[in-house]
Amino acid sequence: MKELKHDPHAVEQEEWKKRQWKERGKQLLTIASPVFILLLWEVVSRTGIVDARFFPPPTEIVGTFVSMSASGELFHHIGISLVRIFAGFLLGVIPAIVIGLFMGLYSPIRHFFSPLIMALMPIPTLALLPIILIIFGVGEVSKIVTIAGSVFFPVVINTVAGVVNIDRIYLDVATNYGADSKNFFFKIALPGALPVMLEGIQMGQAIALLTIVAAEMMGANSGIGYLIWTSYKAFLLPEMFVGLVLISFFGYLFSLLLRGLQSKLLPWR
Amino acid sequence: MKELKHDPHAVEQEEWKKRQWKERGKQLLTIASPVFILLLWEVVSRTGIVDARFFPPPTEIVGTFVSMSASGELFHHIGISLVRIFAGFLLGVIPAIVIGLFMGLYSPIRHFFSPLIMALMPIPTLALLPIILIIFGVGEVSKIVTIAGSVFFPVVINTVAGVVNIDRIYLDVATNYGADSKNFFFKIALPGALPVMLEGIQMGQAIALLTIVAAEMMGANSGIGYLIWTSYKAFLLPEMFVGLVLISFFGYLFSLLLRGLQSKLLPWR
Amino acid sequence: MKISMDALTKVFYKKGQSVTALEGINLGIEDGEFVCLIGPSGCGKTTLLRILAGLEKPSTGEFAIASSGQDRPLQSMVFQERGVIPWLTVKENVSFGLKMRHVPKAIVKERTAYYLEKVGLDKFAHLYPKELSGGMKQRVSIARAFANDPEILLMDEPFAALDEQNKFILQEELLSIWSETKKTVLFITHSIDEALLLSDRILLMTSQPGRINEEIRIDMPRPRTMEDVRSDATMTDHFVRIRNHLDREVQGSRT
Amino acid sequence: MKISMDALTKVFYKKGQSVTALEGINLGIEDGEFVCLIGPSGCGKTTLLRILAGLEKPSTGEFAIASSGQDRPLQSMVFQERGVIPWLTVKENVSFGLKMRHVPKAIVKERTAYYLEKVGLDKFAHLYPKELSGGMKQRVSIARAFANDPEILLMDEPFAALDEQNKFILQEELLSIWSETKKTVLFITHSIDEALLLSDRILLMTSQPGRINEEIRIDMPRPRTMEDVRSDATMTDHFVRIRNHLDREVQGSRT
Amino acid sequence: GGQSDDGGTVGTEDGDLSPLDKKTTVLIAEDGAASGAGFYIAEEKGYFDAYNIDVKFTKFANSDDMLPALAAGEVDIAGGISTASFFNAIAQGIDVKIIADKGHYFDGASYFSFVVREDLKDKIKDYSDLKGKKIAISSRNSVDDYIYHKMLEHAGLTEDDVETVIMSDFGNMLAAMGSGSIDAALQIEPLITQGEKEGLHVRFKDATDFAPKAQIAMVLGSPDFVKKDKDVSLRFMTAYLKGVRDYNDAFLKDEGKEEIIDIMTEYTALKDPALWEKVAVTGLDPDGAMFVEDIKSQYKMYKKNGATRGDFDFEKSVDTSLTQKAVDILGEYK
Ligand SMILES: Nc1ncnc2c1ncn2[C@@H]1O[C@H](COP(=O)(O)OP(=O)(O)OP(=O)(O)O)[C@@H](O)[C@H]1O
Ligand SMILES: Nc1ncnc2c1ncn2[C@@H]1O[C@H](COP(=O)(O)OP(=O)(O)OP(=O)(O)O)[C@@H](O)[C@H]1O
Ligand SMILES: [Mg+2]
Ligand SMILES: [Mg+2]
Repeated sequence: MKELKHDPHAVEQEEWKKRQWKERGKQLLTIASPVFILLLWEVVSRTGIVDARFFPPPTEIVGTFVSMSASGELFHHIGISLVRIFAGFLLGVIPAIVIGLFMGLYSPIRHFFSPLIMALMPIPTLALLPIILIIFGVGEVSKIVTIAGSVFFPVVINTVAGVVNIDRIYLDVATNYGADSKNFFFKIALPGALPVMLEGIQMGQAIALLTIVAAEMMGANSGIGYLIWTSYKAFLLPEMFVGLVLISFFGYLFSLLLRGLQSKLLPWR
Repeated sequence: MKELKHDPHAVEQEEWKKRQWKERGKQLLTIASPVFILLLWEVVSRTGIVDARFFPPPTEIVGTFVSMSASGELFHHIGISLVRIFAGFLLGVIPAIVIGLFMGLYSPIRHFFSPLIMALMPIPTLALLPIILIIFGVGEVSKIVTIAGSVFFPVVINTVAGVVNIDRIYLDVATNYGADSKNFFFKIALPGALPVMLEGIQMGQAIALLTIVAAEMMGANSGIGYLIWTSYKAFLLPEMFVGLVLISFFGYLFSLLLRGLQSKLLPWR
Repeated sequence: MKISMDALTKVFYKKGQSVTALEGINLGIEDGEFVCLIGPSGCGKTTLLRILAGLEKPSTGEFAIASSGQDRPLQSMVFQERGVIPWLTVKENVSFGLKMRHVPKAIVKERTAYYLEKVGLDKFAHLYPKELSGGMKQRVSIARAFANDPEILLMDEPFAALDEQNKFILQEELLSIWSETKKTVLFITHSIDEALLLSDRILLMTSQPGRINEEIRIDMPRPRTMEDVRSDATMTDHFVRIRNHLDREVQGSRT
Repeated sequence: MKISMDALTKVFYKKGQSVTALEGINLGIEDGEFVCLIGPSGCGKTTLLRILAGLEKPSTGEFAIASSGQDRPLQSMVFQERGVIPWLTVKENVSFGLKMRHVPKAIVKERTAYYLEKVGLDKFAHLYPKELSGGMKQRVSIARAFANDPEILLMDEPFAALDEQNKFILQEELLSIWSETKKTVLFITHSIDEALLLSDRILLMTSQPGRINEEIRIDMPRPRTMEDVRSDATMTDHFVRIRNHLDREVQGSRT
Repeated sequence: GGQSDDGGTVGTEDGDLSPLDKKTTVLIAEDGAASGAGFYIAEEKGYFDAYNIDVKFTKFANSDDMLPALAAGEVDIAGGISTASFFNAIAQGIDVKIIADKGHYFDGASYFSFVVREDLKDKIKDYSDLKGKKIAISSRNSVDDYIYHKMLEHAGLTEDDVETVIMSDFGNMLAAMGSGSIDAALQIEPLITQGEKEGLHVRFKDATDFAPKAQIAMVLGSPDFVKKDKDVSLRFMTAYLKGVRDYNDAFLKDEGKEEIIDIMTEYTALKDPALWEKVAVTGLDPDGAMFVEDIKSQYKMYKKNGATRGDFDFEKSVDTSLTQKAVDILGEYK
């Protein structure tokens, strides 16, 4: 029964490799689950369990995707939207982090801003479009601002939560060792809030994608969002689904990238 | 220079009262900040710094509100929307918490679901409406489902983050003391994840309000969202702003209620 | 044999780097024995306890804990980091293990009250941990293990930051529980005096990688007092021997 | 007088309930003095240190710390809960105070390396705290305070869970730093031996509410060894006196 | 709906139809536009009730959202503008029927027409002046796009001569006028009148200059409703035309205008009766007749632009039989 293995290093290395494999297995799961959903969709669509007129099977969407790509126009749409998404994302995330840190650290600031945030957050983007139009016109800026506006909220809320949840002892240590406010910010509040903040950024990333349709509903001539709503309006559902699947795909891709970034940024966990 | 106060209890009670006052001061700030914004808006609108045609001053909106309330119809709109929001909120939050806890505790489940969540989250509600319509019809259910669908995401993400961030030592203690999975869930995972989860719920609350407009864009005859988009379509901006301000107001109110709930639920902080 | 370990080795491995925390631990502990574990900081004591507590898996080698088949938990641990759960009150923390085992309410209540009184925290039963001093948190964690009434107590420096008197009271309490219930106790401490006072056997560990390279059987009759321990010649010999051992180990690991 | 306290009282008040942690503390500590604070668990020792560290405000009474006007921090604290920051490596934790004070990089590097070696953690400099044992974390937190080179060291049970040898090394280190730099040290411990070994003066505190009701001046010439302390008759008297004091206090607070 | 066919197309003495035996509910999807006048009036004046039809209105923000609901039988009747969307939906087997007129132009007073920015009203006098300007339309491959191209053609311009801005919402166009980021727009009533009142834009000529016989919006019926419930659908259509005729009486002949405006203010977002005197009202044919040729030519344009998928059978999808039968019962409108 007892089979002695003589090199614990080898065993533990083996164990580690197994864990790495398991990790890879989980990553496989991460890849498998969308594939699984697509397969399921294909089946229920083909067998008529769902109405194929409204949910064309993925293979048909792929076909549409291929024929759309052929013209190269699709990549133009993707490129333009990605630029808008990145710009809007950054424009939303950076102030959200800064304001969130201040709010987390100074309770009067928190008490002043949080009702505003809570009151502004539920305002539908759709209703903000005319306001944004008036202030920023129909150009690129208005689209970027629209995205930034909706990215801002989840990031600021999670940043505040992150800061407020930092264990008091670390704040005491920083105070006792005479951290000035800059160091307090960058050495304690920022890294301490980071885990929860990153979840907010993860959400913000999804919301940037979510908002691209609304942003490109005003005065756009291209972009994935434009593609989606014009296809939808024209009842070209396979084309619309190409747009939606692209959005999903980027949501998935960006979240993987952010997860990667996360383990880089949080080596101490 | 040294004036000895002889009763430290009294002093500390005084101190505590002062803190209570300060708390109240901060609460005042919480009330003052929306008032401040409204005042600012009134001024810039009245003085023409912003275009009053697009941003009617709050007093005008209040006037519209009063005349709309007079008929009692407004309260009908509010009542209907609140029911939908509550129902949708609950229908989104409860599964999000359950799934989130499972995802947080079991990494294969996490790896399976998180790409799906990340891929589905950026799908715009607008594009989902026809799908929801086909599955759930034009009745109340479809509106509630629409809201539930968007509430789900922030709550599930923050629940997972909350669980994953629980200090390992508490998991070790639970394991060592033989907690079964039910107790692990309710005594460790749930309360440990609660602070971060509540931020997700706070966000979910705002998103429920945010989505009411989209939800009431299909097959509705009443509700705040309905009021907003019909007014907007008719370019009746004061009426639209009444709707928006109502949304904001409820966002603010609900967030205060949730904050209250938070301090009740987290007495140990 | 209550606990038996056979060539137990634990390596922490991460990306090409490895730390050998424990190496070839062979050990048998009799039922009802009180064993103390002494060794320099970082030598693997906590790791050993965590393996017995089922929180860590050995790399190679095996261990077994014999169950008496009674309706009692096999082992409970007092953690070095305390692990007092912040969202439970003092009372809820102490009754945690009992509740996990679905012990009848009345018994939970009675035992919790009993041990809260023993550790002197009955007045603080309804406070949350954040309102306690460091030593009080430590007592909560000890009361939790006692209340759970396991066959084996695994205690990782339980009395480390207690004041002398509370330490004394709790040592007494531990010994009386031990002798009444015939528990097996595995106890980590840095205090040689404490080890001499409490144990049937003291195991000395080497610094990294942790091995057990000496064991000392303490035959002094019980009950022992600290005065007895300090005045007894054999005990003084033991004291010096352990001290020298530690001296060597720490010096060795520091150069 | 380096530190002076005048009728210092601290009450924790919350919704009608109040706990008197400290009552009427009158105390003067000379520049360069080494003072130990002993008292039962929960008597207010940590609270007293936190007040001096500027982390808590006294309810009534006053205190003052005289500054020497040098470019050195006034005080640094070793926390009972350690407060090793999890997102900084061992090295970054040790250099934390220096960096906060914008000390030139070269000096930071040198001093950090010096104290890492002193506490025996030079090999672990690049690890994160989660990979350390309990005692190693404790040493990180001590090295951080030493490296910061303050005028006053406030130490809350710094050596509580260290093994004897590391404790011994660090006690030596603390004393040598103290005598070289003429720091003032306020030191909380539960070990009477440790207090006798280290201090110029020992303050005994009563249990809740914490008052200083006795002080013992230790005149034994330095350097002292533990053997000296244990064999010296006056010291044994002191030991017994302190022990009895604690006995009374703990018994009193428990009934 | 749902009614057995023996309730009879049996007429009453005055040639009108008898009420249904069983009360039947008809669900109408609406987007709150003035073009639903026929429904609102028929409901308020009890024409539906008289046939024992109970109508329920349900609102959608967008006529495109109604198509799935219609196809799935969630609603029986919908109103919508002509877009490629219809044709695509129908071509993909969503068997929706176009059954009656729901909007065309009144000569010289188009309810769906171009506007130019207030400060440009002196610069843009004629269609050709639009050269180089920024023009907003609400969507591609829809009647908007069709009218837009008709206008460009009329002006002797091509799309390369102007800058086209697609804005999903008419309200957003007003906002964009306010910020000066567009110069002209294809706008709809009542926003045309409101925008003029607010000094944002001015009406620019009239769409009937170049597209007099454009079919803007139509009444759509769900396949089940049109095909299976003949008794109900015929009665429904008859009542609807009665309503439409009252509407024409009011706005063309000034008969009973006050009552009609009352109804309109109740059902649409335009709550100011005085404004109803000013707006260019939607043309609704009293016999429900449509410009079928124009629908065909719109379809051709979408097809040319590659915006349609599959083939569209006008014979199958445009069903004028209901209106014809209803007119037989009601007699020609004079
Ligand atoms: N934040 C707080 N709120 C309420 N009570 C507190 C708080 N902090 C400390 N106390 C109380 O003050 C008293 C003194 O606490 P303190 O931490 O100073 O004790 P201590 O002497 O350091 O004890 P130990 O040796 O156990 O660390 C205790 O009764 C404790 O419950
Ligand atoms: N999770 C981990 N990852 C990597 N190394 C670890 C981990 N846990 C412990 N170690 C290493 O294993 C060794 C033994 O650690 P352990 O906690 O068992 O020591 P210990 O004897 O309890 O020390 P102390 O008396 O200081 O508590 C140490 O060198 C430590 O750095
Ligand atoms: Mg340990
Ligand atoms: Mg303390």
